[in-house]
Amino acid sequence: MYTIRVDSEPFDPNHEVDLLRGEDPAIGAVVSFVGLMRDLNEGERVERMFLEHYPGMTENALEQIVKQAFERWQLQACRVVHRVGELKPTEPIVLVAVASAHRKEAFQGCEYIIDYLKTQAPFWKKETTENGERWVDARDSDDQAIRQWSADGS
Amino acid sequence: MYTIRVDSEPFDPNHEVDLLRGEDPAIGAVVSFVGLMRDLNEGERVERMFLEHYPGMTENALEQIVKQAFERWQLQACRVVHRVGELKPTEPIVLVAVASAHRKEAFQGCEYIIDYLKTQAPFWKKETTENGERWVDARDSDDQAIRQWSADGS
Amino acid sequence: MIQLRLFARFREELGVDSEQLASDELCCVEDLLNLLRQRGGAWSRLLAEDQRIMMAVNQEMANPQTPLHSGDEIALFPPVTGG
Amino acid sequence: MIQLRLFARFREELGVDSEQLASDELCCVEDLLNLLRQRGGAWSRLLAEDQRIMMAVNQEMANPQTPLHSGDEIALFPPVTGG
Repeated sequence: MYTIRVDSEPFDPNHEVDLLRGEDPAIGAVVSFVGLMRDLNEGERVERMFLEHYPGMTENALEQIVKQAFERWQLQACRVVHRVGELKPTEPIVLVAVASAHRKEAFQGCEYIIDYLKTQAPFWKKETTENGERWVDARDSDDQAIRQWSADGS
Repeated sequence: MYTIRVDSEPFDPNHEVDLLRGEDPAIGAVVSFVGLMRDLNEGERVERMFLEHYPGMTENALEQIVKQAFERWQLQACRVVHRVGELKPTEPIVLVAVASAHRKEAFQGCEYIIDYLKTQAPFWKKETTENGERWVDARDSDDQAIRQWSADGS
Repeated sequence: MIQLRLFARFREELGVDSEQLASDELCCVEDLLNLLRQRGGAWSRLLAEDQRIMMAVNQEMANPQTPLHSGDEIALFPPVTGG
Repeated sequence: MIQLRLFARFREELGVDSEQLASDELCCVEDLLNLLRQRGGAWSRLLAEDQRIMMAVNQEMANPQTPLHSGDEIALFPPVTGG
């Protein structure tokens, strides 16, 4: 039981978590990750951000990632929402919320999904700073993060 | 920067996460864990629950756990709220919300705090089922969970 | 004197919330446990060696070897189940 | 024919959103990359061997060895930066 949404309008992570909880009254534990747009990146003030994506493939990629998490851990429900288009500082970029009967599985499922989303889902960030526009570079630490999921058997 | 609260009234986890975000506009990632009261436990329908605690020691224990998390990882902010007294099914029991510049640290800090809370903070659950009252037993899996934090150096 | 406090199932089954005890002969928490076990009944059953017992001295988690001093607050309780 | 799609920095710097290409000589994505590199300029710079390039065939992540067939949609893009 999962919901995936790519949204060009601002969304409320709290509302999404409420919807997740509402899906199943037996839910006992929810782990959620919220990524927010900061107004400062690499020392420069960021005025706004544009999030480009690959319509169709993005949804497919997110669905594959979520399905893999459901195969690997016993999850009750999951909700992934990712913003696209024009964003202002402090707006939510992404929510990953996972419910499970066991908190360890909820933590692992949630972290797995955001780790793979960061390296496998076709989104690209472009920032507008006081010095103009720039594409955000991918980070090596994100590639390292997914390696743990093939290395450890947990 | 952290807030710890033991609350005899129902609380809203969403509101707590908003307060956490509001503490620092530089926050880029929030990981949160919410534990909810279920209406079914070990096959029996649970009508209500009483959460007993050790006033004074509880707050001290939570503060020590949170401080240890701040020493171990680079965290920006943390908020822990734990309910006590009489609870009804679907009400939140506990919230642990952690903000960090790096999502891996936010995940680890949040999981560390809830793992230690489960085994080191003096709370006790008593359920009222159709067959009467019963104290909830501690689970071996919770003891195992904290062992990982001394075994792995991460 | 020391103050003994009991919580949760211990408090209920022993019918005692807290009590004052002479501390002269008690060097550590283990001595207190042995003293209480001698009371028999629910005391010896709940505090038996094979039972999982948690203990705190002055509101900090402790163990049987933790030393005791006059004025200390000692709490005994079953494993915690919060969260 | 295959359809080539470009995203983000690639799309901007090459000034191309999508284009149709004859697929007769293209067995796999590597063949397409080599063909595009021969165009020189920004093409050879952005798609150089030492550049990090991600690729998808029919909206699934692919690699240089992924085979190509007529009607396929191939996308080339820089490493993703969502989340």
